[in-house]
Amino acid sequence: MKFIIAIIKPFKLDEVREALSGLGVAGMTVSEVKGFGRQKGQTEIYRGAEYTTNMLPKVKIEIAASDDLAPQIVELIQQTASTEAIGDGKIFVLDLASATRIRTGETGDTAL
Amino acid sequence: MKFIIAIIKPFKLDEVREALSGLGVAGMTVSEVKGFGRQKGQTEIYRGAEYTTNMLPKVKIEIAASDDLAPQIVELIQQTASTEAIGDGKIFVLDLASATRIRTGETGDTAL
Amino acid sequence: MKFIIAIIKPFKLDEVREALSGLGVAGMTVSEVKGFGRQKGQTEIYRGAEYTTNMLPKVKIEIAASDDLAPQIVELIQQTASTEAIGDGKIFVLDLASATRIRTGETGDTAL
Amino acid sequence: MIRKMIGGVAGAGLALGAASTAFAQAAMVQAPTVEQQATMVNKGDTTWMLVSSVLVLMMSIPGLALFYGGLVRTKNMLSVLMQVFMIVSIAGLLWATYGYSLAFTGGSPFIGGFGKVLMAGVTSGTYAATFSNNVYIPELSYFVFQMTFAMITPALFIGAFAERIKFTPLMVFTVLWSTLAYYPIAHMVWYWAGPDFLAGQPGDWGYLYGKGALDFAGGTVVHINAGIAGLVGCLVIGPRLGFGKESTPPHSLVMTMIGASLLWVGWFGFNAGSNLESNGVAAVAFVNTMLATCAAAVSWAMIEQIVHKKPSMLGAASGAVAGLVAITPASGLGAPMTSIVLGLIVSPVCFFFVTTVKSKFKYDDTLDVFGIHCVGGIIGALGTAIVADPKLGGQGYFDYTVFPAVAVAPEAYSISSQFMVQLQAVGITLLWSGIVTGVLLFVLDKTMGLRPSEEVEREGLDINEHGERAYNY
Amino acid sequence: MIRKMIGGVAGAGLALGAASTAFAQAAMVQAPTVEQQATMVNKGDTTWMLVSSVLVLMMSIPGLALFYGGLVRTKNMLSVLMQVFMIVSIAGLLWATYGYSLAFTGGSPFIGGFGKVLMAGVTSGTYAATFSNNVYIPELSYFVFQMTFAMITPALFIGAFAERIKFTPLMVFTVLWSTLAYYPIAHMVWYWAGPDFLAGQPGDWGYLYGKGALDFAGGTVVHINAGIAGLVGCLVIGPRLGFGKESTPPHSLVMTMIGASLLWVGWFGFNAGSNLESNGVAAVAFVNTMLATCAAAVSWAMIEQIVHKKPSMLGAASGAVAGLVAITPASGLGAPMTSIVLGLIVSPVCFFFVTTVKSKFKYDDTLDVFGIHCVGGIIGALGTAIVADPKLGGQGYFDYTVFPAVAVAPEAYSISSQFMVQLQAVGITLLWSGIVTGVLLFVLDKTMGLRPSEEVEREGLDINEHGERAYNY
Amino acid sequence: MIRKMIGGVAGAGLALGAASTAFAQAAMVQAPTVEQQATMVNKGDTTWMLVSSVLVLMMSIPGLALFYGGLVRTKNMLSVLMQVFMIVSIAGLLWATYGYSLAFTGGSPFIGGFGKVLMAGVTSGTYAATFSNNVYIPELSYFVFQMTFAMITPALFIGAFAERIKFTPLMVFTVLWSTLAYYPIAHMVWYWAGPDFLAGQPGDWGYLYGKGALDFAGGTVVHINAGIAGLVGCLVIGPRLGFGKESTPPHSLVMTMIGASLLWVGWFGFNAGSNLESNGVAAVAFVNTMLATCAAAVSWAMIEQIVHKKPSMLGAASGAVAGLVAITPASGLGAPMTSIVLGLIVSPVCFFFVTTVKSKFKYDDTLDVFGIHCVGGIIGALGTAIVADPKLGGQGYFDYTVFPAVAVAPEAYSISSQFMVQLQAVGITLLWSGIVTGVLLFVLDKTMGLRPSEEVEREGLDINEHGERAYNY
Ligand SMILES: Nc1ncnc2c1ncn2[C@@H]1O[C@H](COP(=O)(O)OP(=O)(O)O)[C@@H](O)[C@H]1O
Ligand SMILES: Nc1ncnc2c1ncn2[C@@H]1O[C@H](COP(=O)(O)OP(=O)(O)O)[C@@H](O)[C@H]1O
Ligand SMILES: Nc1ncnc2c1ncn2[C@@H]1O[C@H](COP(=O)(O)OP(=O)(O)O)[C@@H](O)[C@H]1O
Repeated sequence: MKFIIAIIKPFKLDEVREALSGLGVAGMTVSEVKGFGRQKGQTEIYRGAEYTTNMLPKVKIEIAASDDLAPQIVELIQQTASTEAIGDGKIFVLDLASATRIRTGETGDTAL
Repeated sequence: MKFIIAIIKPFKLDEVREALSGLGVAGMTVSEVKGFGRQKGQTEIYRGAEYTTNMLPKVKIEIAASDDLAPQIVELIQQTASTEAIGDGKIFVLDLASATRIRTGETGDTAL
Repeated sequence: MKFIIAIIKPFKLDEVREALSGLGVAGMTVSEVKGFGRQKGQTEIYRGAEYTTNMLPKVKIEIAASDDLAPQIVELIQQTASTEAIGDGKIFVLDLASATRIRTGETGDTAL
Repeated sequence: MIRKMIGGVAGAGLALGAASTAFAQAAMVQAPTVEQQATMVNKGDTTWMLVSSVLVLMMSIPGLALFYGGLVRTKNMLSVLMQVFMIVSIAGLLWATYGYSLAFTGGSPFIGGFGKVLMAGVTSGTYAATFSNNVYIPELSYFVFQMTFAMITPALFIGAFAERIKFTPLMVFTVLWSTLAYYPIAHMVWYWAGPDFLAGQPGDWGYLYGKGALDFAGGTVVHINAGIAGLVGCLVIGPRLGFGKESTPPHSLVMTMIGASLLWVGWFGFNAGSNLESNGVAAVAFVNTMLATCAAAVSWAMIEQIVHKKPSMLGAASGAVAGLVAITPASGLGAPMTSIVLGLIVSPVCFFFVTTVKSKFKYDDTLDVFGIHCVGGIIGALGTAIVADPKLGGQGYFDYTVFPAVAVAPEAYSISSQFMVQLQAVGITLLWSGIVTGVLLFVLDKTMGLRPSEEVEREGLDINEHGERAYNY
Repeated sequence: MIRKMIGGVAGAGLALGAASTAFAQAAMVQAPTVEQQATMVNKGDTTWMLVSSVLVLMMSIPGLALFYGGLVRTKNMLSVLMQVFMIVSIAGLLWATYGYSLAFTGGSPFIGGFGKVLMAGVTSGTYAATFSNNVYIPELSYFVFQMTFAMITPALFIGAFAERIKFTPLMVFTVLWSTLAYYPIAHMVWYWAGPDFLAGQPGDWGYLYGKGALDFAGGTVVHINAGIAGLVGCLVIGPRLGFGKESTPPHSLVMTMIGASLLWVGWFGFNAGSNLESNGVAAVAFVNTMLATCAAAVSWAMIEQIVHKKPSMLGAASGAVAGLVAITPASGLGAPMTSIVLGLIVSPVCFFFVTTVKSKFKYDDTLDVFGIHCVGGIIGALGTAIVADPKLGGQGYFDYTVFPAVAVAPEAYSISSQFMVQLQAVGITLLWSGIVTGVLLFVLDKTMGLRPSEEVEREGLDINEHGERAYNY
Repeated sequence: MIRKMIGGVAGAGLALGAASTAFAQAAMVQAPTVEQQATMVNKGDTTWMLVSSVLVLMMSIPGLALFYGGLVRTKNMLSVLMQVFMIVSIAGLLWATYGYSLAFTGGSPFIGGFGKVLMAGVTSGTYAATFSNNVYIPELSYFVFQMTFAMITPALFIGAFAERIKFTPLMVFTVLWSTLAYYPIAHMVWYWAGPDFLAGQPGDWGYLYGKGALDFAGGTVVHINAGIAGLVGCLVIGPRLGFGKESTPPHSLVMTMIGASLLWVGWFGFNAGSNLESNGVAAVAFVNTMLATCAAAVSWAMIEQIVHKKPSMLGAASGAVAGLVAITPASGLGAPMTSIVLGLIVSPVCFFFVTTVKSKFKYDDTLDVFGIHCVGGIIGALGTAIVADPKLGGQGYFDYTVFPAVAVAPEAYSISSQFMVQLQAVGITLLWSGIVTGVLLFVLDKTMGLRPSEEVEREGLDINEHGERAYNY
């Protein structure tokens, strides 16, 4: 099994989620994060004090998936989330040693 | 070492934390996330505009643990966090390559 | 490639980020988390009801890095984020199976 | 709003004189006709009553709603705001329908009549009496001022069982409780024929008014009344899920601070507005309110400094509200310096109730409606007997059964006998409102059900009862 | 602010008499000199006008700003607050520059003259007429009261195209729209020579005033006027990116509730202040405002209960605002019981517009400026014809072309003919303001450009247009 | 609140006449007895003073607290709210204890006496003078109006050293500073015997009043006084940890906007209330306040547009406050059009101070108390000399040493000599308050310690000093 972490632009979330549903991905976990990268942040000015944090709001999606489905998920996210502008984000894939569904105690692919 | 990621229902957090303390788990990191899965979300209606996001508030717990302790932790979380209702969440286990305690620079199991 | 997760004290974030920039780390993803560990939390009292949550605000940094750079990153974070006081946090390193840049579809080290 | 008050330096004639020297020379008119009353209206008073009504409305929305809302958990924030907003609206309509008539027309000493149901005969050309002979205000300004009191009172008790009550039954309860508890108590304490009429109609008054109970702006009618309803309510409804186990810190003390501040700001309408005239006594009520509140905020912060070593914003806000509650019945009757003493005393007592007593008896009075409003109201109601004493600089009371009214002689004022009267008013309010609340909630629980399901309570009332989230950042 | 109003029990003489019996005996003065007017001022009225101005300012900042701001997404919160804040400031300066002169001096029936440009001749020693013969208020208090109306009206329409307009063109539009739409309509509906002067100067009035249109506090001038501008604006500017696809829940209903509450609180200055005098009719306007609002909040909640099974905080707040809008033109003219009916009716109609009609025609009126302000304003303006009928307890109107003014005889009041007049006023306002808005925005779009780039809209106006974030928790 | 003011068209007699023609015929009374004063009270004035006091309280809580609180970081939010809330409470109690006596009784030109300590002799039957001969208000309404000024002034300076001061020493400083800086300056600028008494008691006035300094509503007494205390305070206490290195964006500009709006709304009580009477001059002060504020908000936004290309909400709010500060001393003295000019000028100057000057000298005036309140106050105080000139439409001043008072002849008014007087008032206030603050804080730092530990400062004052968190979402 794989554990996929995707960092995307916030307004792309709905689109990505729908695309993944189409692929049969039943679940995912989403959180708000701040991204630091090549994309330049906006400058904020408060009474003359300028802050350019370069920390931009992003959304992180975490998906546990079977080894089969994982590559398709990565590809689909890459295609859907891309705007071809800097700051579109990244997809990271890690190996997942085990997965458990809390409700039933099921483990492995069936737990996803 | 293992890196355990558990997604649970928010109101179960205190209970899970206490149970883990009992097991001798000294530390963990918690964050608020939104979960998408089988569990249906509530419908929100604002002046007639209906939103059913199916994004439900969940809590994510991350625990780095020794290989020995990891299975017990998973089991304990599964038992404590279960309400036997849909949406109870998941536990994912990843392999942890290394761990460092920032204060001392210690690494490995003693860093946890 | 490695996936580095560092939990640090919030006020150290700016310093750590600058140090990493110096090392040539081009990107990272940051989120707010609550940490539970040896460090004791402050007691809150609301009309006589005392809460000592021991859940302290921390910042989580996630960095995908090449195998070469990873150890240096870990060391640098450890040095920069340390205040030698309890609660300084941890650095965890996981193996990263793959990385993709959404904008271009590039993968591997060049995607970071 | 109390039986025995008058403005100015030395009595009725002069109070009037202050308004217009033209009157000073004119002969006083006993039981004036409506046409005569029309000439006894001062636009400064009318403005004051309208402004005071605005201020009291601001106390409930957004004041009270925020004060309470900030203290609950995020998931129940809107439920609190909504309960206050709708109680205010419903109680307002009810007041126009029959509330005003039941509270402020004659009838029995215990409840008014139906003469003004649907505001019959209440027009721009009718007038309400004040506490000075031959001073009147437009009746509609009196109607709406009193309306704002009837709107905020039932909104007070929701704090006691916040986070765990169904919306619709609560609205039904509001209607029933207003009818069976608020209107009768308001009638018993505040109804009288007016200073120009009482001499000719002795006995045309509410039961407690007739006994001589002093309640300048609503210590019994508003705070004890709602406070005991809150206590009984939280007992009948039971504690929240996880009460005493899960931690339930206030989700936004910022909102609570805004709410407390607006309560303080608006309360001048409540207290000084209750003088019904804009004169020196209104200023007395204003100053007393200010000083008691300052003192109570300070004394709550100090007791926290002593007990916990940390004075808290919630403590200061709680103290301010406790001070406002305590000074309410005494506001136009006490003196500035005794008001400070009242404020200094009320906070430690309320602190003791919301900490020690509550944790000892383990009732889940979520937002301390009992501990602050009922306990603070009792201290104020009983303290009124003391601070009203003219020998302590208090305003005493007036005998309106003679025309024109005469002030009590300082040496004739007896603290102990006034105290007994106050005790009786407190006791009757506690008993009557407590019983009415208990019976009503018991019946509603058996019929409509008061409590949401466990799952709903856990997920929060906002999303389940109202289909919304307070924040979508 | 309407042509045909008077206070008190039975007419001009008595209304005055209520203020001071000294006057009652004095002979009435037709067309008094400024020196004579100075003796016809009552400080109670002056206080009331100043307080009312404070209240109306509070309606816009922070009231309206929060009501609107809470409903947008976090990234556009400050843009809404800033737009309201700056519109208020700019419209205020404009009012002093030439707005007051164009709206409230004679000239043509359609627009005033330039006599008071830069406030020429408006000093602490000049006076403005009220609706009672021989009752005056300091002109500056009238100036500033009207100013607060001119400040809030253009702030209303921004809700229709919130989250997608550039700041600078919006400010330019505010200036132009105030000049071409607000001042003319205000002049047409509200300008007249005053009760002591009209007999001697028949025809010195605004076009719609002369027709007999009734608009006590701004149903046409404020709400329909701004509401139609909003609709036209959102059509010209087009829907937000992702409209109908992305979900855009309100980022903070707490702010919206605070805003709605402060609107309610401040609206008493708007409506009862429009009486210009602090008397029984001001109290009528006050009570009508209170009751219509309560009724509309309740009826919106009830229709949600029926349709969605969940009454919502946003619904209650929307209902309250709809009720406030609807009662505005009728506030000093209707009776309490008919005001309740008006309130009960307006919410279902507005609900129908913001849900069914909007989703059917798919215009992106972001914050329902049309659905609530324009539709509610129309209902109020037309309903005024009915509720003003003295036979239904309404206040009727006064004939000021005779001196002193005389009240319409109840049997002479015709609902149907008044209704036709109201319809005409509504129609002219819709047409004129709609066309002006459309033309202005079209030109501005072609010249300065109205819409920010897609990227800016996506990232939010706060950071891009103002260089700030609303929250940095 | 200034030595030389009068209402109405042409002077004392007429101002009175406006209130009631009955008086116009009556002979004027020099040095009236209390009984006579009781007949010289107008309820419209009393209402106005009570309402104004409510408005000024709302300026501090929640207004100022939110304006400041929104600008700090989340972890220090409650500390700011708590500091304001408790300073208000403590300063209120102090005022009743001896503040009022020290400020507003005779004695020396530099400080008052102890005659009214513990409010001795201040009752519902005593009266305070206004700026018109033979017009009085209840003394308690004057007492409480002035009290709200004494409550907000020390709350102003906390912004300069926010986020890094211990709570208890700050409270001690509040008591000492009020005693040694606020009461003397208030006495020097505002104390005088009253218009009916001055002719008989020449010289019974405060030092700066006697010099002829004009400060209508507190430019020197409130803003310069608190502003310089802020600057000295932030220098003594030193910059925050990480100042200039860590970014410290405002945690909630929404709260700041609410606060700024409520400051604006409440400031009408502050400025127009300072007229002490509800007449045409109160309306002048009201209009001047409105227009200067609009102008300053616009000019701050414009300078940001020029310098940064982005007008910001914080800028608009800062401008509005700067405008309010600047118009304060001039509010009842200037004319509408010159007020606009004053507003347009103050923002660029303050902008220059909070950006260029502050970053050049690197003092950590956290919330720009110096840059806005002190600098804005100085501009206002000096500008008053110009705008008060009757030749520019200003109100001039009155000579109260004759009875009845006479207005200065326009040609007798000299801007330059008035300017020198103003300069002197500004200089004395800067020096005296600056020195008092420096000495007090130095001593307190050596004894109690002013600054929390590094760790506490880092974690935030909320949790460490008050045991609470502002938000638990
Ligand atoms: N090495 C990295 N490790 C973790 N997250 C990263 C890394 N590099 C970039 N990110 C995340 O991806 C986001 C986009 O990266 P950025 O360099 O701005 O653009 P792009 O993905 O188009 O190259 C960043 O905001 C950050 O959240
Ligand atoms: N494949 C997945 N990857 C990551 N998180 C998941 C996945 N499936 C479910 N989750 C998380 O687990 C939560 C519960 O899942 P859900 O399908 O609703 O119920 P259950 O766990 O009872 O099957 C989801 O809200 C989501 O946060
Ligand atoms: N086993 C663990 N797994 C995940 N996070 C941990 C673990 N132990 C500690 N942490 C995180 O590290 C933070 C610091 O740990 P703590 O024990 O307080 O101090 P120290 O790192 O100095 O030993 C905690 O607040 C928590 O966020």
